Order: sequence, then structure tokens, then C-alpha cells
Amino acid sequence: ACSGDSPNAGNKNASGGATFLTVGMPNGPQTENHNPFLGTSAGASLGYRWMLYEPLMMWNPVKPADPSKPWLATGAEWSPDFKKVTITVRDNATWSDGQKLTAEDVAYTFNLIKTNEALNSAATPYGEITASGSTVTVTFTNSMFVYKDKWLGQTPIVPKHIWEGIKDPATDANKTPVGSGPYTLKSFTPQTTTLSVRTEGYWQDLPQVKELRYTSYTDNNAQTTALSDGSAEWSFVFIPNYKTVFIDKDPAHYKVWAPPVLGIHGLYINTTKAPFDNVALRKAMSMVVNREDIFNQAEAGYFHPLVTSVTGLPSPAGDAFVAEEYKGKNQTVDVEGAKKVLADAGFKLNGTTLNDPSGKPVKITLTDPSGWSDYQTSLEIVKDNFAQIGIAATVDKANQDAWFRNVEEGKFDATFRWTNGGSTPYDIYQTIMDGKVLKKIGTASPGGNFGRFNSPEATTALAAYANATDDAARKTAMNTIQKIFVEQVPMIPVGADNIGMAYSTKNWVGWPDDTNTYGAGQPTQANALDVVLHLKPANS
Amino acid sequence: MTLSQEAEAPANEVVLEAIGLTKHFPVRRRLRDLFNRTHDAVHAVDDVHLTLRRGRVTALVGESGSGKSTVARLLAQLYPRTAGDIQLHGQSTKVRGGRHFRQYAARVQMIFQDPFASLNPVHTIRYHLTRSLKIHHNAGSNAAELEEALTNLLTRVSLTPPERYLDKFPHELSGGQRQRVAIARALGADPEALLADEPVSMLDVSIRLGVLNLLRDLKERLNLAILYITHDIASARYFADDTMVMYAGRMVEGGDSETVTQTPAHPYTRLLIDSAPDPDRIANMLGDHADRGNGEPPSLIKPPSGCRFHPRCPMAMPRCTTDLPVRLEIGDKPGHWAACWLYDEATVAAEKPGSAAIDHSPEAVTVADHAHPEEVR
Amino acid sequence: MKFLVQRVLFYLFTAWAAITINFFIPRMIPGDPVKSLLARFQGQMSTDAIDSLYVLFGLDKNASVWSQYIDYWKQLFQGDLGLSFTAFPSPVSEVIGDALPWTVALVGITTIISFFIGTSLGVLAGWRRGSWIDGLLPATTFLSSVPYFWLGLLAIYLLAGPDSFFPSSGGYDGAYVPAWDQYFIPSAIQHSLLPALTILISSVSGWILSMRNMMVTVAAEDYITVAHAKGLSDRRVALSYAARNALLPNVSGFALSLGFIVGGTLLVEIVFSYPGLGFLLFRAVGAKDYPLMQGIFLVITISVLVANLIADIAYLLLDPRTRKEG
Amino acid sequence: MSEPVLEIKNLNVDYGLGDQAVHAVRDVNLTLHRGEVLGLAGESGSGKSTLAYGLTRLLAPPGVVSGGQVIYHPEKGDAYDVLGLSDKELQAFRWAETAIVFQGAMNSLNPVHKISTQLTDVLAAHEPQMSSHSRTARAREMLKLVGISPDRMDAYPHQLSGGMRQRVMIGMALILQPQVVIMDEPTTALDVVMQRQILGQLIELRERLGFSVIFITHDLSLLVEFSNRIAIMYGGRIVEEAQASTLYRESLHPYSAGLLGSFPALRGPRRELTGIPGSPPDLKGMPTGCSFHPRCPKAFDPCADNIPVLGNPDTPDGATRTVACWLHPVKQPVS
Amino acid sequence: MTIPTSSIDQVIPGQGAMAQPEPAKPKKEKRRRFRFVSNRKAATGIIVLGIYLLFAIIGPWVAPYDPDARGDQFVAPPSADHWFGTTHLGQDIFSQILVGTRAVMLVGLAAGVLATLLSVLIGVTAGYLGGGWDDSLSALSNVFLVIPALPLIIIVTAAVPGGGDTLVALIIGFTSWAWGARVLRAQTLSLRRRDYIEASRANGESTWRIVIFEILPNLTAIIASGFVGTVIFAVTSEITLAFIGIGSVSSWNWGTILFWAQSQQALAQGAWWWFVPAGLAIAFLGTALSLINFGIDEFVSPRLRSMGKTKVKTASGRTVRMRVGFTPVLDNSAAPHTHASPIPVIGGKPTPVNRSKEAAQ
Ligand SMILES: Nc1ncnc2c1ncn2[C@@H]1O[C@H](COP(=O)(O)OP(=O)(O)OP(=O)(O)O)[C@@H](O)[C@H]1O
Ligand SMILES: Nc1ncnc2c1ncn2[C@@H]1O[C@H](COP(=O)(O)OP(=O)(O)OP(=O)(O)O)[C@@H](O)[C@H]1O
Ligand SMILES: [Mg+2]
Ligand SMILES: [Mg+2]
Repeated sequence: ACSGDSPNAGNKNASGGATFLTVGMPNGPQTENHNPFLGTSAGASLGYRWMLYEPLMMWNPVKPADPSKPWLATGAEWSPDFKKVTITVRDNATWSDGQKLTAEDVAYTFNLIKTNEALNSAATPYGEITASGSTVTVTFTNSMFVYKDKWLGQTPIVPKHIWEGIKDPATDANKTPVGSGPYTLKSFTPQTTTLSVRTEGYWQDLPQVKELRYTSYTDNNAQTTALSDGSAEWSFVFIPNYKTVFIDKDPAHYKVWAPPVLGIHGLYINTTKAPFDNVALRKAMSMVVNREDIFNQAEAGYFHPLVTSVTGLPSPAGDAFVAEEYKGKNQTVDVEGAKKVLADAGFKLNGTTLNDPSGKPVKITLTDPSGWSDYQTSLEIVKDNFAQIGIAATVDKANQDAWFRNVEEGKFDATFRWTNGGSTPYDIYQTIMDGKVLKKIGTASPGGNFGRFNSPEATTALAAYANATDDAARKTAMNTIQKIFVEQVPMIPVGADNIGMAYSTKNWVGWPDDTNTYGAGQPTQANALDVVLHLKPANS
Repeated sequence: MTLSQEAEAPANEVVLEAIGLTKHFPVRRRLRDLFNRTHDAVHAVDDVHLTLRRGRVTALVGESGSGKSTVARLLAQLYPRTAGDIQLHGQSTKVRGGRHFRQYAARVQMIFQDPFASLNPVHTIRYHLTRSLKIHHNAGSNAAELEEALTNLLTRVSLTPPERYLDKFPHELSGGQRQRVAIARALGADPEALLADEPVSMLDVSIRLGVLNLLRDLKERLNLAILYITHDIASARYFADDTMVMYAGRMVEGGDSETVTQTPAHPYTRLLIDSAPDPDRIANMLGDHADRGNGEPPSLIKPPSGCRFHPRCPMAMPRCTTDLPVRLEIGDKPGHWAACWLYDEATVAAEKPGSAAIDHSPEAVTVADHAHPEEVR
Repeated sequence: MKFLVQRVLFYLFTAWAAITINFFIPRMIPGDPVKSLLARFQGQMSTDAIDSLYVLFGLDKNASVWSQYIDYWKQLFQGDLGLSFTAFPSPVSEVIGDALPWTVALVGITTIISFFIGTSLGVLAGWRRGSWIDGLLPATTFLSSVPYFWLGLLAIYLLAGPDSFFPSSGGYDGAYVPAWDQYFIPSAIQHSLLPALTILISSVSGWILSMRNMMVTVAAEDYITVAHAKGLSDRRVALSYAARNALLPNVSGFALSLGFIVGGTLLVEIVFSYPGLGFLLFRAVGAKDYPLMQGIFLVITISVLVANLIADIAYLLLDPRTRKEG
Repeated sequence: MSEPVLEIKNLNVDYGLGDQAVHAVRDVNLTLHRGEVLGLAGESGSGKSTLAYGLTRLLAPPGVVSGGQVIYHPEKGDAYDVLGLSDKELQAFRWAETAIVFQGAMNSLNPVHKISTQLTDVLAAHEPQMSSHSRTARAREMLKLVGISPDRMDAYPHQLSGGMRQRVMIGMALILQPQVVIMDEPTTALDVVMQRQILGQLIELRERLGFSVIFITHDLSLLVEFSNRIAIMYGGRIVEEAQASTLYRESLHPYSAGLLGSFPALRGPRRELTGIPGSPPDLKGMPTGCSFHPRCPKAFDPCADNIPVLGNPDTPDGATRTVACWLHPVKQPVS
Repeated sequence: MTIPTSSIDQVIPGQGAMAQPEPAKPKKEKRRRFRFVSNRKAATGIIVLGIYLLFAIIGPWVAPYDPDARGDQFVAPPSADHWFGTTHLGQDIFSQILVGTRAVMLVGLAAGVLATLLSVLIGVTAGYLGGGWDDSLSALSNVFLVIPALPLIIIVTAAVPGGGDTLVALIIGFTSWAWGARVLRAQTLSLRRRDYIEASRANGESTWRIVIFEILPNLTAIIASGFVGTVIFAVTSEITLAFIGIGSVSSWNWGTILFWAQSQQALAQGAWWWFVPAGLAIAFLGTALSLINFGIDEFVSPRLRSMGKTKVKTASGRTVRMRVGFTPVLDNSAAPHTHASPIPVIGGKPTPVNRSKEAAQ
């Protein structure tokens, strides 16, 4: 073949002067689909949708309480009840086809989502959407307080002139994406997607990374291998024993950074089942869970960052929200304390068996899908921990679908699961305690409250927090929520979600880390674009 | 155990009779036949009349594929028949499995052609015989009686001492011994008629003789009616009282064995007898017979019209090609008949025998000079 | 002729039955694609998305299974396999189309090579009984008892690495776009070597064994003795007489395995991150992606049936005895 | 007639090795003369086929030729030992000098090749210089010779009837005009009419082409009718050998007599059939002495202890026949 | 495809025309029954399998540790304490293997039994009854052949949660009978036409007795090798399922071990001990079963039975290989082999002596 017209000519760059960045995700072969609204698209799965399309604001989930950075919008003014927002759209942004990005486009995008229920994945309660000049005004039927940052920071803005012509935006693969981001699509294959930087028209300085190569690896193993042999420079993947497997391969350059966000994992307990309806028992259980062990053995010492605060809020993301009375109060393993709590509540420890006040031995089945190895490991550890206070635990490696159904229907004793995440602790607590989504055992409650925690007080406080019009009211509500959480132990928090990354500084530097927490590291997050814009060649 | 019914019935009583027995095997239909309505079939047996009498051996001879085995299987009711009737003691019977079949099997038993194949290799002789006795309720009521019945059976077929054979597996016996076991198994049902389908063709000459002698002995001692199927016409002469000749699914000649073998009437029987090896004949004197029997046996799917032998018959007359010959008495001995127009005086008078014969001599036999010496080294 | 019509009718029936089963079985799985999607994102997708996803996947309409079945056939006859859920809204045909060539190329070629190598070695081992090839058999038996995936992982561990010639995953170098040029093709071949070797090692002994046994059986046939008696060269007797007859049963085995190419090597694809159909199916099952599962099953069913048909025809060509019925 | 083509000297064939060996053919001495038909008869398992396969080294494992010589006298040139030939020489010898027709014709023909292919590949192997056109011509001729229309050239074996297949085999055996044709029960699967047709043709061809035949069968009446000389085997040995008519009328060995007394005759007076009592010997546990002695009605002292030697008996026609029996003292042992 | 094609055209023992009447030897039958074991391959296979079975039974008792128990040495290489090393939780891998044997063997054998039963039921019924039964049952098994087994197993395991090993065994059993049924059907078809089946019918045996007592015993070899094949398949399937993390296997089996090893990226961590033992355990079990399978095959088909030596030494000292078409000539001299007495003892009287009179030949 004539090398001149080959698409591959000169692609195998020498590693010297880095011009491209290789990004990997362990998500298997992709199908060409650049629809920015769909979580199932290749763009979302690998994360490059944020390199093509931009949000209005750049929100940093590592520091959720910090104000968002203006991006396509130069500012957003919320009404006190958070039911109306006025957005000012920047005037120097252009689409990659050269057309100017206007407030019309922004309004069109919101309208598109509003009118296509299938695209409204955050269930945003849109009201009126109007554009005038460079501003867009949007009203909502509910308070947007807890959703505002995600909404602004995670809604890709699309060009009206293109999308008007798309018949069904929910089922369109958007094969020739036109966005406002600094990159354009160069090539797509099921394995690798390549983006190249725009030549002109980007509203700020173009990134120094000239080309982004997103490779989709089949599974975690392949991804890890790629990271450790340098063929992937940036990824988000669970690496067991990451020090040996990854870092040690090139300690100078290979790094892992996994900051927590406001979303946690923990052991949900079925609060309707005796004896677990007894708060003392739940409290005692929480006191013996060795989070440290779970963090180190199940999560490889980094993946689900330890949640130490008794409020279940991870640090530093949740620090701003922790109630005064719980500041500095941390979870510790306290077997003796737990025994005491139990004894006080009428439980009896006979040798290695704990009997509940009615005299029955306490048994518990810990369940999680068989393929989820970190959860399974966590359960094994929890099982051992429980044995210390005489609770006989068995680990059930369930089928994933059955587990899903059983958890939603409340048919379980205890299970490891995650909560929703967001820009405030609301999402965490709502998933665990919200009475609005409480269902009878046997009826699915997909929205949360799997442990059937019935506390009208908590429900009220959650609603108060979401709809409050001033900070003080919010603070009060949050404190109430945390108090209930700490005292009632509806769930045993263990670790946080992370939006971290494994990366290499061999070719590129400027990544966020503990010293510079300007954004989340996960390449599929919206602020991955911010990360890429921060990167500089290592040897310059 | 009541194997002794010698005295009960007079000899020569008809035990089993086939009347107009016909069997057509349907041929698998091809696509193009889907559109016409004729159903092709192998005319394996057509209009066969046969009588088995107590204390007599009836031989059925004929070349391979002439339908001998089919007749036997029809008589044993292993195949449903296409037409005709089978009468057991004058009573028309048609059974298909179940109790009735077992009752029929108790009276009519069949011995299969191949002694190497007709015993299940995984079972002992004891099993085979016990089953036969049990099925037909001849096993007695206790173990001792069963043992006695087994011993009796084996003694009857001269497998002595019986203990030596009872617990052997078929493969541990010689062909002749196996054939005797097969016969013993048939006798275990205490039958009146025995259908022996080429019981000796797979055996060695010296072993063969033993089995045939045994059959004759059984006939005499137990007064059985025996159908002896073979294509070895010489053995029919020796062992059978009557001999029937089949050709292409039809009976062509019958009569007492000595007459049929020594003065054959039907041209096919003559061909058969002429072809049988004969040590007394001088070697290499094949000349005039050689081309007589030429030509392949006819297709049984579309059998020739008229007499089925006519395409190969040196005496064929025009009538043979059109009319099916009827049984005609030959007249040399009582009961000797042939289905051949040669014995119909009117026909012979009107047409010259051999006038419709096809000349078969293939050039291969007559043309001499084939080898091209220059090509053969 | 009749034979063919009969075969075709049989294939149609089998295809219908298999497709029907393939339609109903996925629907028996509890759970649905939306839940699976949530599970995949463990916390990063909010439960708020559930409703919109149901609408998106068109699962909000409560059509009866029966009417779905009818619709499925209607779609099938229009060549429409529906939209995949995992890669929504890509059409199933496109998703399969991306994966199929890889599987067919890797596994297909390997199966063919394995068949030829195995059969040739089997011919030798059977013909020259007691020679060194015969001594090889226990070793190959052991190798064929090793699970594919384990062998593959070991191969990656031992042979692949940062400096190794063998890449440990993927179908080609990420720098290239599939194209028929001097960059891509060598890269694709290089990536296929290790998985191909794994498949080869664990599958070849089956062919060797069955061919050897057939050779031994056939070598005892009279016509082989006759062929020797005719003074033909050993080669000719071995190939034209013995192997030619011994091959017949192996051919149907080969055709059958050709059919299973598509679905049978899921694990190799998983282990080597090979972008093929087996892995796709695995993911589809995990994600409750019915349309994709059905599509893949359809492809598998059809390829098995076509392979069988080819086997029938090959038999027809190779064995004159089966040609008897016009 | 008396000139030998094939001399078998002390041929021994075993199945298996060492202790497990079954001696299927023991010290067989036999001479085939030019142009004659030599019949070989004997009970099942007496080693007839083993002898036929053994002398051309066609036995499948575990068969081994454990000793002896097979001296072949070509039409021109010096005699040589077939068992001493190299593989290449043996391949050239086979079929060109000695052809074999086996029992089952269905199994003797390769089911997947046309009969034309199977006929011509003999020519291709032995006469490579021959053009393919003339090969085909030869094959057609051969078919005509055995009475098959040459337009059946392109038929596959299964498309032919049993008789036709057997004729194809005979034609194939004669295609190189060998000196010796060995026929192992060539007609047992056929019915008498077909059998006679085929043998008739064979005899006629032999007269024209002048080859010698070793004819193996159970059917003594057939042998007597068709062969010049007959050899009788028992327990792996030749026990008697004589002119066909002589053997038929006055056999010397009790076993031959038993065989002859076992088959019914179709013509002539009904004679009494005697048969042979007892069962054939087990090759693994051969009786000592004469292997027939346990069944022999005339056995006497020496039979149980000493193996009788095959030689010309002390009878008037003793020079033309041989026998191995203590009843008939040997004048001149066959070496 | 682990069932060698040779089992299709097997030869029934003792059917060959070569079978010789042998003089009565006591206890001969018994010896014949166990001849199978004397086959070296089969014997090796049976011994290895026996060891596995033993551990399946006593494994949990002899295991030095509780396989779930966490220890304090994480991912430690083999040592005196932990023969096969430890996992990321400090669990003892040796104990896991021992304890896991039971589940593997259980599933393998249960699935093997089930699939064999089904294949016999369907194959033999189809073959013996023929007609409409045959057509519909053959169609059924063909459909099951066409449906890809492993994905189906994955789906069904996912569909019926909570069944554990039994379920896995059931599903594997239910999905893997088709091939065996096909082979059995073909064999039954040919058996049905055998004379001895017809003969017992003519003798008056009932259909079910014919099937059970006449046909089935003759299929033993095929059934046995089919069973062995299914067991291999079931074991690999079970392990595969566990390895890819599907199914609700709560107990330990080797697949579970491999699953953990894989999800903890054992090889990348250099923890080969986590990986290798389980794989070898599978491979040896598979090999043992294949060896038994060969043993059965060779036992059944005399043609495959190796004839002991394949090389022989000739008198001249050369070694030649036994091969088809060129019978070895050991000694190429005309000397007599056995010694016939050259000098006849003349004068002996031809009087019959002690010949055992035996009417039956
Ligand atoms: N089940 C069957 N289906 C179709 N045709 C059959 C069947 N059985 C027999 N035939 C045909 O019927 C004819 C007669 O067969 P039969 O077995 O009765 O002959 P035979 O005289 O016993 O021959 P042989 O001497 O070879 O045993 C043959 O042409 C045969 O092909
Ligand atoms: N492979 C073998 N292993 C052991 N013994 C064998 C083998 N083949 C043949 N024999 C034995 O060798 C003896 C001679 O067999 P052979 O086939 O030569 O007999 P035959 O005279 O041709 O018999 P038939 O008339 O039945 O064809 C027989 O007793 C037989 O059992
Ligand atoms: Mg018959
Ligand atoms: Mg023979």
C-alpha cells in the first residue's frame, strides 16, 4: 500500500516529544456512538464526550462545596428558592464547524432534554426555558439546590443547528460530532478512538496535548497491564495491590490518586428484621467493623477511600458539611465498647454466640454478587469482625440480578452497596434514609432506602434541606440528618466513592493531586477536560 | 415342561400355512415422485403359498435376494404383511406385539441366519435360554425346575455336559455351538414350527453337518414342522422332505426334494442346479453353461412382466413375457409342480420354446484378442 | 435431491426452534438492562436516571411477550435486529459487525490451521504407529485438558510483557485504524499470535486423536491391504486410500467446530481482550442486552447450521456412497 | 506344467511376539507350478488366509513372518526370495508378479474412488512411462475382459453389484498380467449362479494368459471341480496335497477324508455323510504331536507325541502327492 | 469435542468372527471383566481419579486451614506453613484446593450422570422406536446441539438464582446431553437391526425388556465414554462459570480460586502460586478422565488396542517397525521352525487311542 494515503502512516510516534496522550478505560469494545447525552455511548464510556462537548460550569467534585468555575457560562444567578436560574453564556465560544455558540444553543439543549424524557437522566424538573441575548433563563418546578452543580457541570451543550436536524436525539449515534470543546473526532474504531486538537476557534488557550487516544480495554486486567507497561497513561481502574502491580514498575512516574467524592459505600442493614431492628445491635456492629482492613485488603488501600467520620461523610469532600458536634469524631474499632452496648441492650454473649434479648442466637447473612470481588472481600472481613461479638455471619455470593432484586425488595439481612453521589451529602443520606422512597418489603424501591429505615424525622429533614431557601435552615436540617444517621445507624458506612485515576507523569505533567486538587482525575468525569487543559509536556 | 407332544397329533398335520403371502417394502420417495401417485415398492415376496407339516422339513431354496428370509420373517410375524394370509392350524392369524404375539411365538419360532450375530454378546447362554423359557412359561415354578429345563434343552441340542456351556458367553463358543444354542433357545418356547433361516450358511463344512443332523433329529423326535431356508440346494436334497424354489420373490417350483433336485422342471431350478459346484463334473467343461445364467437378477422394484425369469430364460416364449405363469403339475411325481409355461401344452404348441430368449453372450467372453502385447511389457 | 430438500427443511425447523428458544431464554433472566447499567456504574449513575433509561430503551411500554415475539419475527424478516442496550442506540447489526470479523479471523483461521495440523499429525501418528508422533499423544492430551483461559493467562504471564514481542491484549496497536495497509495488518497479526497459539495448543490434540484413531481403524480395512498388495507407493496408500477415508468423520467434526467458532471461544477473547463476538456475548448477558444476545445467538445458530450444511455437502462430495439417492 | 513359479519353503507365520505368539502357519512347504490352479482348503482358522497374506508380507500387525522363504521364479531371469526383497523391490513385485483377490470385494475396493481410478493407479505405479490415455484404454479392456461394460468405468464401487465388484477385482488382478494370482475365497459372498459365471471366466482367462492360481475356499466340491491340485491345511500345517481328482477319490489323511465326507452331493446316489467329530484346535494350545490326533478316528500311538512330517507317501502314486500322517510312512520328506 | 469419533464405530467385544472357542477355564469371566483395568492408560486414569475422589470426600477434613479464614501473611509464596501460598486475605490456597475438590467432583459427576441419563433416554428411545419419535427427538437434540452451550449455561444460571452447585450441575447436565444422544441414537439404529435383537423379539421379548436388557448393555462402552466426556465438560464449564464470576457458587471450587486470582491480578502481582495449582488440578483431572476414556475406547475397539510392541528384532539383529502392508520378516531362512519328526515310526498299529469321545464338536 502507498504509505501516503494510509490513515496509519506515521501514527506510531516515537515516544520522544510527546504530542499525544493515551487514555484507557476497561470497558470492552465500543460501538461508534458519540451522542453526548447517552451514558451508553462510546463517548461517555471512555469519557471523550467531555473533550467534544462542554458544560456550562466546571464543577470540582473533589471539593464539592467550592464554587464552580465559569466555563461556557460566565455566570449563573439562582433565585433564593433555587427554582429559577439566569445563565450568562460566553460570547467567544464557537462550534467546531465554525458557527458561534449562542444562548439559543444553550436554551435549545435544555429544551431538548426537557422534551425527551429519555435524555433527562437526572430527572431535572424543567419549567420555562427562555433565551434572550446572551442569557438563558430556566425555571424549575422543584428546588434545584442539591442538583445545581451537577446540572450545570454535567450537562453537555449541543449546537442547535445540528441537533434540530436529528430526528430522534435519543437513538441517534451522532457519528459526526460537532461540539464546542477543544478536540474533534479524528478516528473511531471499536478499540480506539482518537481525537485531535482543534486548530482554531476554541474560546480559551488550546491544550498542549495535540492528540488524545482513548483505548477501551476488555477488562481490569488488561487495563492494568496497559498502565504498567506504559501503553496507557491515564485511566480509572481498580488495581489490586497497586503498589506492586503498577507503581513499582516505574515509581518515578506511575501515580495513583483517588480522592473521595460525596458518595459512599457501606453495609446496608435490613432495619425491619429482628434483631437488626434493634439500634444497639446495629451500633455494636458498626463499632466492630474494621474499615482499615477493608480499605487495605479489599480496596487495595486506595480504591474506596476510608470514611472515618461517624457521619459517614468522606474527607475532604464532605468536611464542609460535617455538623459541629461530630467534627473530629471518628470511627474506631471498639470491640469491648460494642460488647458493652450489647450487654446494656439486653444481648447476651455466650462464649462465641450472641443471643438477642429474646434468647435467640444472632445470625446474619451477608450478601453481594459473586463477581464483585472487592465487596466479597469486604464481606469476608466483616464476617470475621462480627464473629468477635458473637454474631454468626455467612457470606452469600449471590447472582447479580437476584441480588439487585432482593436488595430493592428488602429481602436481605445485610449487604454492601453504594449510595447516590452529588454535590452535597443530601444524595448520600437520601439514598439511605429517605422515607419518600420507603416501600414495603417485597415491593421494589429502586430509589433507595433498601434497609427499610423508617424515620419520618429524617424524611422531613431531607426535604427541608433540599427545599430550604437559606443556608441556616439548610445547616439545621443537615445537622438533624447527621444526628439521626449517627444515632440510628441505618447503614454502616465504610468507604467512599472515588473519582480517581492511575496515571503516568512520564510524558505529561500537571495532573491534579493532593497538593493541587483542582479537579477529579477520572477520565470520564466532566472535569477531565479541565485536567487535560492543565497538562504540559514533561520534558519542557 | 412339556416338550413331548410327539404322540398328540398325527404326523403330516398342517401346522402353518401361507396363502398368497405378499410383502412389498416401500421405497423411500424422491422429490420427483411427490408429484405422481405411484408408490414404488420392493416386491420382495409375491403371492407365496407354503405349507409346513408336522414332522416334515420343507426347504426353501433360491439365490440371494429372492425373498427367502422375508418369507421366514413374515411367517414369524416380524414384519406386517402386505397381503395374503398366514394360518396356524387353519386359523388366520395376524399379531403385532403384545400378548398375542407371545402366544404366536410360543408356537412358531425362528432361528436366524448368522450364529455369530443372533446371540447377544453381553449375555450368557443361561440368560438366553432362561429368558426363552420364562417368556413362554416353561421355566417351571422354582429354581430347581428351571435348572432341569435348562439341562433338558441343552441335552436336546447335544450340548453336553450342559453345565459346561450354561455360563459361557457366546463368543466363547464355536459357530456350531452357537447355532445349537440358538436352536435350543427356539426350542425353549416349545414350538410346533421352526423357521430356520439359513442356519448353516456361515459355518464350516464339518460343523455344518452337525447342525443339520441335529435339525433332522429334532424333526423326528419332536415331530416339529421345520422350514429350512438355504441357497445350498445340495443340502436341501439331503435334509428336506420337500423343496420349494423361489426366484425374485415368487415360488417357481416345488415338490419332494429328491425329485426337485434330480429332475428339475423350471429353467431357473435347472440353472441353479447346474451352477452348483459338483466335484464329479470334469473341470473346465463349463463351455455351454457358462453364458446361460448370465444377466443380473431382476430389479424387484420394477419386476419383469410375465414370468420374472424370462429375461434370463433360454427357453423363453413370447407368452412368458406377458402372462404370469400359473402352477402346473409336472406329472413325473405327485406334488411336483412348476410355475412355467413350458408345462402348458397349449402354449408350447403355439410358441417355440426359446423363441423369445434374449442372447446374453457378452462379447467379453467370446472375443478373444484383447491384450495389446506392445503395451504389456 | 430429496436429500437436499430434507436437509433444508430440517435446517429451517432447527433454525426456527433455536431462534425461538434464543428469544425466550434471555427474557427469563430476572433483572433488566437498566438495573445492570446501574450496577455497572456502581454509584456513579444516580437512581434518578432509572426512569429516563426505561424510556430510552423503550421498556416503558408493557408489550406482552407474545407480541414481542411476533414483532421480533417481523423485524427479523426485515433484516432488523433492533438496537443494542449496552451500546445504545447502536443497531445490533453494527455492534456485531464490529466484532464478527475479529472472531472469524482469529478463531476461524486458527481452527482451520488446527484442523490441518492436527489432521496431518493424526495421519502420521495413525499410519506410523509407534513412531515419535505417537509418543507425543499423552502430552497433547494433557494440554487439551488444560482450560483455555488458564493456558492463555499463563501465556500472557510468561510470554507477554512490556518488552516482549507479544502484546498482551487487544486486536491491534491502538495507534492504528483498521485498514488494509502495511501498518495495520502486521500489528493485527502480531496481536493475534498469542491467542491463536493458545487455541491451537489446546485444540489440536483433539484432531490428532480422532484422526489417528480413524487412521488406525481404516488401516485395518481390506482395501488398504489391497492397495498395498497393488504395490502402490506407501505415500499414495497413506494419503489417497487411508487418509482419504479416515478423513470423512473428521470433516463433520470440523464443520461443527467451524460453526462453534463464533460462540465457542469467549474465554480466549476475555483473557486476551480480543474484540470478538464471544466477549460481546458475555457482556451482553451481563448487561441483559436482549437484542444483542438474540442477535449473537442468531449469528451463532446460522453459522452452525451453515457449517452443518457445508459438512453435509462436503460429505456428499467426499463420500460417493452418500450420493446414491439422486 | 511342472516348472515351478512359486516355492514356499518352511514358511512360518506368527501373530504376536515371544510367548504370546500364535503360530498360525507352521513349516508350510508348497510349490505352485506354472499355469496350474492350486486349491487350498481346510477348516476355518486353519491358516489359509494367513499363508496367502504372509507370502506377500501383507499381514497387518501383529502378524510377523517368523521364518521361511518364498522363492519366486520370474518368467525371465533368476529366481529370488520374496521375503528378502527391500520395500521398494517388494512394491514393484506386488501385483506385477503376484496379484491377490480377497474375499470381500466390497471391502477390497476403496469406496471413495471410481473404479477407473483404482484400475489405473496400478498402472501408474508400475508402469509410470505409460500415457494416461493408454492406461485408460487398458482399464477399459480389462473390464471388457471380465464381462463388464466399459461404460461403468466411472462408477463408484457401491454402484456395482457384488458380482460386478468381484469381477472388477479379478480384472484388476490381471491388469499387469502377473504370473501368480492368489484368490482368497473370492466367491463365498456370491450365490452359486454368479459364482459359476465368475469362475468360468477366470478359468478361461487363465487358459489364455497362462497365469497360475492359488485358490482358497472352504467349498471342497468347488475346489475339486476347478483346481488341478489341492492342498489341505489343518492347524497351520499342510496335511495333504495331491491332484484334485486323486484327493477326491482316495484321500490319505483322515482329516481330508473327514472333510470330503462332510458335504452333501447334489448328484448321484445319496451317500452317507460322516462329518468330523470334535472341535478345531486352539492355536494357543495346540495338541502335541499331530494336531489332528484328538479328533482322528484312526489315531494311534505315535500321533500324540510326534509331529508327522509332510512327504511323499509309500503308495503307487506316491511321487505325485504328499501327506503328513503317521498312517502313511513318508518315503521322501519335502524339504 | 472430547468424544473421539472412534467410539461411534465401535466393535462389540467378542463379535468378531475370529473369536475362538476356548477350553473351559474357571474364573475366566471374572478376569475378562477387569481386563479394562489392566490397560495401562486406564489404570493410570483410574488411580488419579481415585485420588481426586478421595480428596473430594476427605478434603474438608484434612485441609490444614479453613479456606475462608483470613491469615496474617498476605499473598505469600509457598512455604512450610502454606504449601501453595496464600491469597490477598491470607487464606491458605492449599486448603482452598482441597476443599474445592468436592464441589468440582460433585458437579462433574452429577452433571455427567444427568446428561448421560438424558442422552440414553432420548438417544436410545429415538433410535429404537424410530418413526415420529425418532424425528421429533432427533430434532430436539439437534436444536440443543445448535444452541451454544456455554452462553446458555451462563444465562440459565443467571435466571435461577440461589441454587448453588446442584443448580450448576443440573444446568450443565440439561444442556450437554445432545451430542451423546446423537451418538447413541446412531448406535441404537444399527443395533436395532442386529440379528440378536430381532431374535429376542422373535422369541417373544417385550419392547422395554429389549431396550433395557438387550440394547443397553451393548451400549455400555459408548455410554461410559460419553459419561467421561460430559464429566470433563461439566468440570470445565463449572470452573469457567466460577472463573468469570457467574453463578451463585458459594462454596469453594477451583474456579473460585482462579476467579479470585484473576480479580486480584495474581499474575501481575507475580503470585503464580495462586494460579498454577488450580489450573494443574483441572488439567490432571481432565487428563485422568481422558485416559480413562482412551482406556474404554481401546478396551472396546480391539483395533485401537495397542498390540504391545510396535518394534521387533529380526534374526539378523535389525530392528523393524511393525506396520501395515509390510509384515516384518524375522528370519529369512528355509530351516524348519517346529520340529516334525523326519523318520516315521513304522510298524505302529493304526488303532484308535484314548481319544476323548465328544459328540458335540
Ligand atoms: N427391510 C427391507 N426394506 C427394503 N427392502 C428389503 C428389506 N428386507 C429385504 N428387502 C429386499 O427384499 C428382497 C428379498 O430379501 P431377502 O432378505 O428375503 O432375500 P433372501 O432370499 O433371504 O436373500 P439371502 O439369501 O441373501 O439371505 C431383497 O431384494 C432385499 O433387498
Ligand atoms: N490378529 C490376529 N491375532 C491373533 N491370531 C490371529 C490373528 N489373525 C488371525 N489369527 C488366527 O490365525 C489363525 C489362522 O487364521 P486365517 O485367517 O489364516 O484362517 P483361514 O484358514 O483363512 O480361516 P477362514 O477359512 O475362516 O478364512 C486363526 O486361528 C486365527 O484365529
Ligand atoms: Mg436371507
Ligand atoms: Mg480366510
